[in-house]
Amino acid sequence: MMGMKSDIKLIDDNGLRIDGRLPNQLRPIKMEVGVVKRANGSAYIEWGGNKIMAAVYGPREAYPKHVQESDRAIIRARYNMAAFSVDERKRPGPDRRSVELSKVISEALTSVVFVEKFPRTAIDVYIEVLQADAGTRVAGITAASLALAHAGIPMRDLVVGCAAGKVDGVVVLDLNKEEDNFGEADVPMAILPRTGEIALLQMDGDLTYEELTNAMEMAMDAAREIYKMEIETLKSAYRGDDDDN
Amino acid sequence: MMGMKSDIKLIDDNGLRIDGRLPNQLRPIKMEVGVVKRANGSAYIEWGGNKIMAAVYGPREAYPKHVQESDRAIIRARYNMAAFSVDERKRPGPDRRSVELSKVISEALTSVVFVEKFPRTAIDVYIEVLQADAGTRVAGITAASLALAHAGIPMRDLVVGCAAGKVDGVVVLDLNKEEDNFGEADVPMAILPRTGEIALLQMDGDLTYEELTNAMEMAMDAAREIYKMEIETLKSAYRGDDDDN
Amino acid sequence: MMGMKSDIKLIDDNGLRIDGRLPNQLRPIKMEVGVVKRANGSAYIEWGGNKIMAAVYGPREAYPKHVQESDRAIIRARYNMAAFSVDERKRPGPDRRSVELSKVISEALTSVVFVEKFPRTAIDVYIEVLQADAGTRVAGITAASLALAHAGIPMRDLVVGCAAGKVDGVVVLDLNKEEDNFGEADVPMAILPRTGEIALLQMDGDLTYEELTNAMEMAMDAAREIYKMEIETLKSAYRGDDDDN
Amino acid sequence: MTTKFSEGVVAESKRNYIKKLALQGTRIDGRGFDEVRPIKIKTGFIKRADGSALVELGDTKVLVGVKIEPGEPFPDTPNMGIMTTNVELVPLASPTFEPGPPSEEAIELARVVDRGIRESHAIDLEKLVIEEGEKVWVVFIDMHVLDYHGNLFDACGIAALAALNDAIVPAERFEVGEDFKLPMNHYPVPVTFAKIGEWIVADPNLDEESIAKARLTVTTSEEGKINAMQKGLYGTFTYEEVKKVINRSLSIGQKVREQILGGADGEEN
Amino acid sequence: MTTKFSEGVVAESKRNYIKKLALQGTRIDGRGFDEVRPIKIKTGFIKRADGSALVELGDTKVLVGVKIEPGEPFPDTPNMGIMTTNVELVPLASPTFEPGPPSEEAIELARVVDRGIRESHAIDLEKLVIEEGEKVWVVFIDMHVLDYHGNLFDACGIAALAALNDAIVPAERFEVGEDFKLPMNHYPVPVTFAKIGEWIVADPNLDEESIAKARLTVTTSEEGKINAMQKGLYGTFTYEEVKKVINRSLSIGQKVREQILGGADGEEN
Amino acid sequence: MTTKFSEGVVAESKRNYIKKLALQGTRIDGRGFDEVRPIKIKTGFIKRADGSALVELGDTKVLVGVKIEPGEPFPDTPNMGIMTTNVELVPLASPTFEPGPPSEEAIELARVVDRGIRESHAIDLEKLVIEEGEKVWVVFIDMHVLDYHGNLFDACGIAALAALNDAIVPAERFEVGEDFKLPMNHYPVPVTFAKIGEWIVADPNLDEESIAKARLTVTTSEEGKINAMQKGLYGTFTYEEVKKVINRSLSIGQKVREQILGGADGEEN
Repeated sequence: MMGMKSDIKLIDDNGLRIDGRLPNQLRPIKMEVGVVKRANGSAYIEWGGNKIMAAVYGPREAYPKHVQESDRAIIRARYNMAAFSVDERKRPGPDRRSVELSKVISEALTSVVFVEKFPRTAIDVYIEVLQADAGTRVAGITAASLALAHAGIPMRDLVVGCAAGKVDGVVVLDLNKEEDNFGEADVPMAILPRTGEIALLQMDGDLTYEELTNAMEMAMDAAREIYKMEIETLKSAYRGDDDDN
Repeated sequence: MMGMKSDIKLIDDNGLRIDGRLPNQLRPIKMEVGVVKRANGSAYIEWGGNKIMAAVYGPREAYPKHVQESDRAIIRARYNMAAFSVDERKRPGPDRRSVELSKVISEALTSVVFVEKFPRTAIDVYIEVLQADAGTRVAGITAASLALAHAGIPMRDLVVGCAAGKVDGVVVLDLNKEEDNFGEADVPMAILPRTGEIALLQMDGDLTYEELTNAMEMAMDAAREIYKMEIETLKSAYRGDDDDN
Repeated sequence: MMGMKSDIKLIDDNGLRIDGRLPNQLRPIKMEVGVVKRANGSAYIEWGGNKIMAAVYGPREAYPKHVQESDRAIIRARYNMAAFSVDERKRPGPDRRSVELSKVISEALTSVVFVEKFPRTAIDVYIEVLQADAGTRVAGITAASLALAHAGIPMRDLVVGCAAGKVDGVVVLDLNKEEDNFGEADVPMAILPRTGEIALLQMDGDLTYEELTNAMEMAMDAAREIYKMEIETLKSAYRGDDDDN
Repeated sequence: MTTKFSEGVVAESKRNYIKKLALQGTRIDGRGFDEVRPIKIKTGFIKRADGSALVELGDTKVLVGVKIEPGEPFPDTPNMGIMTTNVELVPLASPTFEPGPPSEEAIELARVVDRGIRESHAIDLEKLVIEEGEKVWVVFIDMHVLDYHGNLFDACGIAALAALNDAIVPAERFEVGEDFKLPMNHYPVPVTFAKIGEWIVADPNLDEESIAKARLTVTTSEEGKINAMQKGLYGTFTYEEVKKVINRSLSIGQKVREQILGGADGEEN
Repeated sequence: MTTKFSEGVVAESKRNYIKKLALQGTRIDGRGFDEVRPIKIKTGFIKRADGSALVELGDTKVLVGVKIEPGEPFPDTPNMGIMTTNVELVPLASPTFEPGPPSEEAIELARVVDRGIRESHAIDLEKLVIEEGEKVWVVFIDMHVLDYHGNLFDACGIAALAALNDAIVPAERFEVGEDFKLPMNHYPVPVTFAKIGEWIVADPNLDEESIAKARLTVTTSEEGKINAMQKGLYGTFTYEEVKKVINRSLSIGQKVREQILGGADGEEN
Repeated sequence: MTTKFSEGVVAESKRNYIKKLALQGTRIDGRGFDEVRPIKIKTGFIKRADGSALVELGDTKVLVGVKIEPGEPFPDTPNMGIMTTNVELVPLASPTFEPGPPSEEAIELARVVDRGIRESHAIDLEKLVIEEGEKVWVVFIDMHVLDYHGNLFDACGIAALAALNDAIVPAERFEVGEDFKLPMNHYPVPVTFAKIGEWIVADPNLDEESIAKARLTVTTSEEGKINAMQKGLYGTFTYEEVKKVINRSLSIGQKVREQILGGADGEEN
C-alpha cells in the first residue's frame, strides 16, 4: 500500500497538502447517532470522503455456544466494505484485510467495555464502509464507539480513532486517499482519551523513531479533538436534537 | 432468459407451435410413483423432454435443532439439476437459480401439507432434474406432490404445477425449451385444484394485463387435467398396477 | 498418474534403478519420535526425499457431538501437503486426493487401535507432508503409527506402510518420484507385521495377477524390515537416546 | 432460515389487533390498504459509485450503488452489455440477518429485482457495447440493506431504479470515449402486497410481514405492462385476489414511479 | 461421517442372522457368495448427454451422464484428451446422504471409478485431440446416485462404462468435424467384496455393507489385467484372502462385462 | 476463536507465579525481560522449495518454504515482481488449531509478517521483472507452523526472512535466463512483546501469552527504521510504554538479525 512511486507532489511549496490542509489538520468530520432503528445502538460518520455506518446488537446470548465466555461478554466487530465503496468494485464478503481489521477493532473495543458485566453474551458491532477514502478503520472504530454508547453499553471511556503518517517526507495527520496511496507511512491508532491509553496501534511504512513518535503524538492530540465531537454528538442525541430514538 | 432475439418462427401460419402443438395444448406427460425404494415416498415424471425424480424423507427430526418449529413441521424442498441435464454441462451444486426455486417450491408445498400435525420435524423433498426441457419447476413440484402423497403425508389437496406464457405474440400453454429461450414471457404456477388456490406464482417477461390473465387461466385449466393424471397415477399405485412398494 | 509416456529408461542394463537401487531395495529411511512437543505423540520420518511429520492429539472429547460413537473412539487422520512440498506450489487446503488418502489412512489406523477403550472420543492424527517424493501415504501412515505409539495409545500392533509397483516391466519396491510418474503401476499397502494382516491396500496401473502378487509380497517383506526400524526408534526414545519428552 | 426472516415471533395479541384494525379498514401505522409508506430518495450519495441512491421506505433503508466496468460479453449476446444484481442483507440492518454467504432470502430478493429490470429491458443493454463480441459495459447493481423494517422487495427495487437512473457510464475513466448517462428504456417498479387474514395490504411493514401468510410482488412498467411477479410465503391466493393485486400494483406503481423520476430529493451536498 | 455411510445401525440379531446364513453358504437375499444382484442397463436415457446409462444393481440405482466438450489440454499432455469423474450422492437417494459439497465417500467413489477407467486406458485419449496443445475433448463422467441399497462402487463403475460405451463425441455441435463414437480401448469392471465374519461375499447389499468390517474393490480388464484396487473399512484382510478376492473378481468381472457390452436393454423409446 | 488462541486457561496460580517472578526481574523460564529464547535456523531444509528455513524459537517451530514462479504483474505495477504470504496454523502444531480455512489468527500473522517485508522493501521486487507488464516473478512465502509454544509473529518473521535470504530465483527451470539469488534490500525483523501486569517482556512463551493482556509487535530494519507495528489483545499500552517497546525492539531486532544473516546452522545434509 505504502510506497508506490509517483510523480504526484503531495506537499506544495507552502507546506500545504493536496486538499489544502496543514500537516496537523483533520479532514471535516460529521457524526450522528440513531441511524439504524432496528439496532440497539447505531452511529454514522462522515470523515473526509469516508461514509461509515455502525450498529450494535446486544448484549445477547452468544451463539454458537462454544464461543461463550463464562465470565464476560465477547465483542465481535465486523468491518465490511460495500461493493461500491471503492474505485474498483469489490467482491462482496470478507477478504483477508477485513478479517484482520475486524480482529484488531474487536480487541480495541473490548479494552473499554465492562465485558465482565455480561457473561456468556455477545455484543456484535457491525461497521459498514459505504464509501472509503483512507482511514476507514479509525473512522469505523470511532463510529463503533458512538454506537456502543448509544446502545447504552457500559464503558470506561469512549474510543477515538485517528491516524497520522508521512508523505513527501513530512509527518502529517489523517491521510486522505492520495496520501495513503503514495505516502511513506501510515500509523492508525485508537486511544482512550481520558487516560491516553492506546487500544489500537498499527503501522506500516518506513519511519525513523523520531518521525514515528511525532506521528503518534499528532494522532493522539487530534483524538482529543475528535473526542469532543463524540461527546457533543451523544449529548445532542440525548437532548433529542437530531434523533428520535 | 426471456426475450432473446431470434429469427426462429415459433408459431407457424396454421397457428401451430414448433413442436406441432396447439396454443393451449400440453406436452405429453408420464407419471410414476415408488421409483426410489429407499425413500418414504417418491415419484418420477416425464413431461415433454423433462425427466425429473422426486423423493420424500420424513417427517423426521429436524436437524440442526435451531431450524425446528415448535408447532409445525418444516418443509425443505431442494431443487437440483444433474450436471448432464442441460446442453452445456452444469457445475454440480446449488446456484442462485436453484436456491430461489427451492425456496418457492418449499413455500408452495407447505401451503398444502398439514404441517401442524408434525411439530419439530422436517419433511425433506428432493427434486432431481435429470433432463431439462423448460418448465422444470412446475414439473418438479408436480412430482414432489405425488411423492408426498406416496409417502402418506397428510395434505389438504395435491399441488399441480403448470406454466403458460407468450411466444410470437400468442399466449400459449406449457412452453418448451425453444419457446422458453426465444419467447416473450413465462408464468409458472402451482395450484390446489380442488379450491383453485394459487400456491406458486412467478412471472417474467412482458405482458399486458389481458395477456397475463389469459395465460393464468390457460395454466389453471391445464392444471386440472394434470390433476386427473396425478389421481390416476396414485390410484394405479395403490392398486399395484406398476409399483411393488 | 501411472502410465505417462516417456523416453526415460527407469531400469538400466545392470537391472539397477535410476537411483542405483536394486528392484527390491528400499530408499534410506530415518525415523524420530517426539518432534512436536505440543502433541500427545509425534513422529518425523525421512524416506527417500520424503519429509513427513505426524502428531497425535487425544483421545479427547469428539466434537461436534454428532460424530461421537457411543462404543468406541473415532480416528480422524488428516493427510495434508505443505504448499512448498511439491514442484509446483500447491494451493493450501484439502484437495480430492488428500480427502481420499485421509479416509483410507483413518480406516487403516482404526483397525489397529483398541478404539473400544475410549468411547465418545476422537483420536486425531495429523500428517504433514513437508517434502514429497512418491510414497507419501505409506511413509505418512508409518509416521502416524509411530506417533500413536509415542502417544501411548493402546494398539494391537504397529502399522507399517510400504509400496511396490512396476517400472519398465519390472516389479520393484518403493517407487521414487520418477518411477511413480513414468512407471506402470503402484501398489501402496499398510500391514500389521505381527499377523501379516493388510490394513491398507490400493493399486493403480496395469498388472497381471503374477506381477501384482509379486509386488504385494515384496512390499510385505520390506514392511517387516521397516517394522524393525519402528521398534528400534521407539526403544531409543524410551531409553531417551534422542528425545527429551 | 426461511421462517425466521418473514415470520418472527409476534404476539398473538398483535396479530389480533392488526386483524381488528383491518376490519375497520386501517392498519397498525394508520395507513390505508393501498397506501405506501413515505419514500425518501437521495441520489448521488456515493461518489465512488457511477450511480447511487439511498432510499427510505418508511423506516426501511436501502443503499444501492451502481458500478459500471468494461468486461467480456456473454458468447450468445455479443452485442449487448451485461447487468448483474446482488443484495447484501448485512447483519447491521437487522438482528435476524447473519454474516456469511447470501441467504436464500437475499438471493430471492436480488433475483426478483433483477427480473423486473431485465425483463422490462429497463437498461438499454444494446447501447452498452464498446467493441462487439469483445468488450461491453458490465453494470453491477449492489443493494446494501441498512435498516430492515419490512418490504425489502420494493425498497430494493425502488433504490435500484433510482440508482440506475442516476448512473453515468464512466467511459472517460476507462479511456473509451466520453461519459454518457446510462441509457434507460423503461422504469419498472415492484409493488408488494401481504395477505393478512382476508385482507391484502400494499407495502407491508415489519409487523405486517411477520404475521402475513402470503406475499405477492408485481413489477410493472410505465407502459402498464407486467414484467415480473413473485409469490411468497406459505399461504395461497385465489385467482380473483391475484387479478385485483395486479391492478392495484399498476396504479400504485405509477405513483411510485413518478416519485422516483421526479421527486428525488436531489444530490447530497 | 465415515461411520454413518457404511455401518449404519443394524440390529445385532440381523448380524447374527446373516452370519448364520453364511455358515450355510447363502445370503440374506438368497444369493451365493459370488452371485451379483440382477443388473439392468438402459443406455441413451438422457438425450442431452453425449452418452448415458441408467443402471440398476438390485435395488441400487445410478444414472451416469457423459458430456464431451472442447477444452485446453494439460500442459504435460498436449496430445491427449482429458477425462474427469464426479459422483453426486444426492440426498434423494438415501436418508444418510446430505446436501452440500462432496463427502469423503463421494470423493473416494469417484476416484476409485476414475482410476479403473484411467489406469486401464479405457478411453483412447490420444484420439481425442482437436488441435495438439491447443484444444482437446474433455470427457465429463457425472455419476448421479438415485437409490442407494449397497455397493455403489460397482454400480457406478458399471454405469460409467456403459455410458462411455454409449457416447458419441459431438464434433458437429462444436463445428470441428463429424461426430464419432467415443473410442474405447478397454472395458474395466470393478467388483466389490465385503468381509463378514469369516466370509467374503461379492456385491454386498445394504444389510451386508452395514455389518461388514472390511471391503475390497478390484477392477479388472477384459485382458485379465488388474487396473485398480481399493480396500476400505476398519477391518483387515489376510494376503490369502486378497489373492482369492482378486481371482474371484476376474471371473465375476468377466460376466458383468459381457452384460454391459452385449446385454444392454437397448435405447429407451 | 479469538479468545482461545491467545488466552487459554492458565490456572490463577500460574498467573500469580509469573507476576511474582516478574517482581523479581525474571521469568518462568529464567529469562531476562529482553531475552529472546534460543533461536535455531536450518536453511535449505526443503529441496523442492526455492528457499526454505526451519526455525526453532525455543520450542516454537516454524517451517517456511519460498516458491518462485513466473506470473502476470499487477496492472498498476507492471515493472515489479509480486510477493504473497500465507500462514498455515495446521492442527498438528497445537490442540487449539483446527483444520479448515485460515483463521483470523493465521490471517493476522501472515499480514503482519507481510507488512514487515513489504514495507521495508526487503525484497528488491524491481529486479524480479521478466518482461515488463507481461511476466514477473511471483514469490510465494508459505509459513507452516509445526509446534506452537508462543510468539508465532517472531518465529514466522524470522523464518520468512531466513528462507528469503536462502532463496534462488529458478530462472533456468522456467527457461528465462540463469538462476540468481533472490535480491534482498533489507532485513526486517519483528520483535514481539507481551504486557503482563505492569511488566513488558520480549518474545513471550506460551504461558506468558496465555495470561498477557496486550501484545505489541515492532518490525525494524537494519537501518534502524520502523516498518511495521501491530498491537493485539484486549489490554492497552500507554504512550510511554510504546516508546520504550520500540526502542527495545530496535536493539533486540539487531541481535536477531545478526543471527539470521550470520548464524544459520547451514544447509542440511
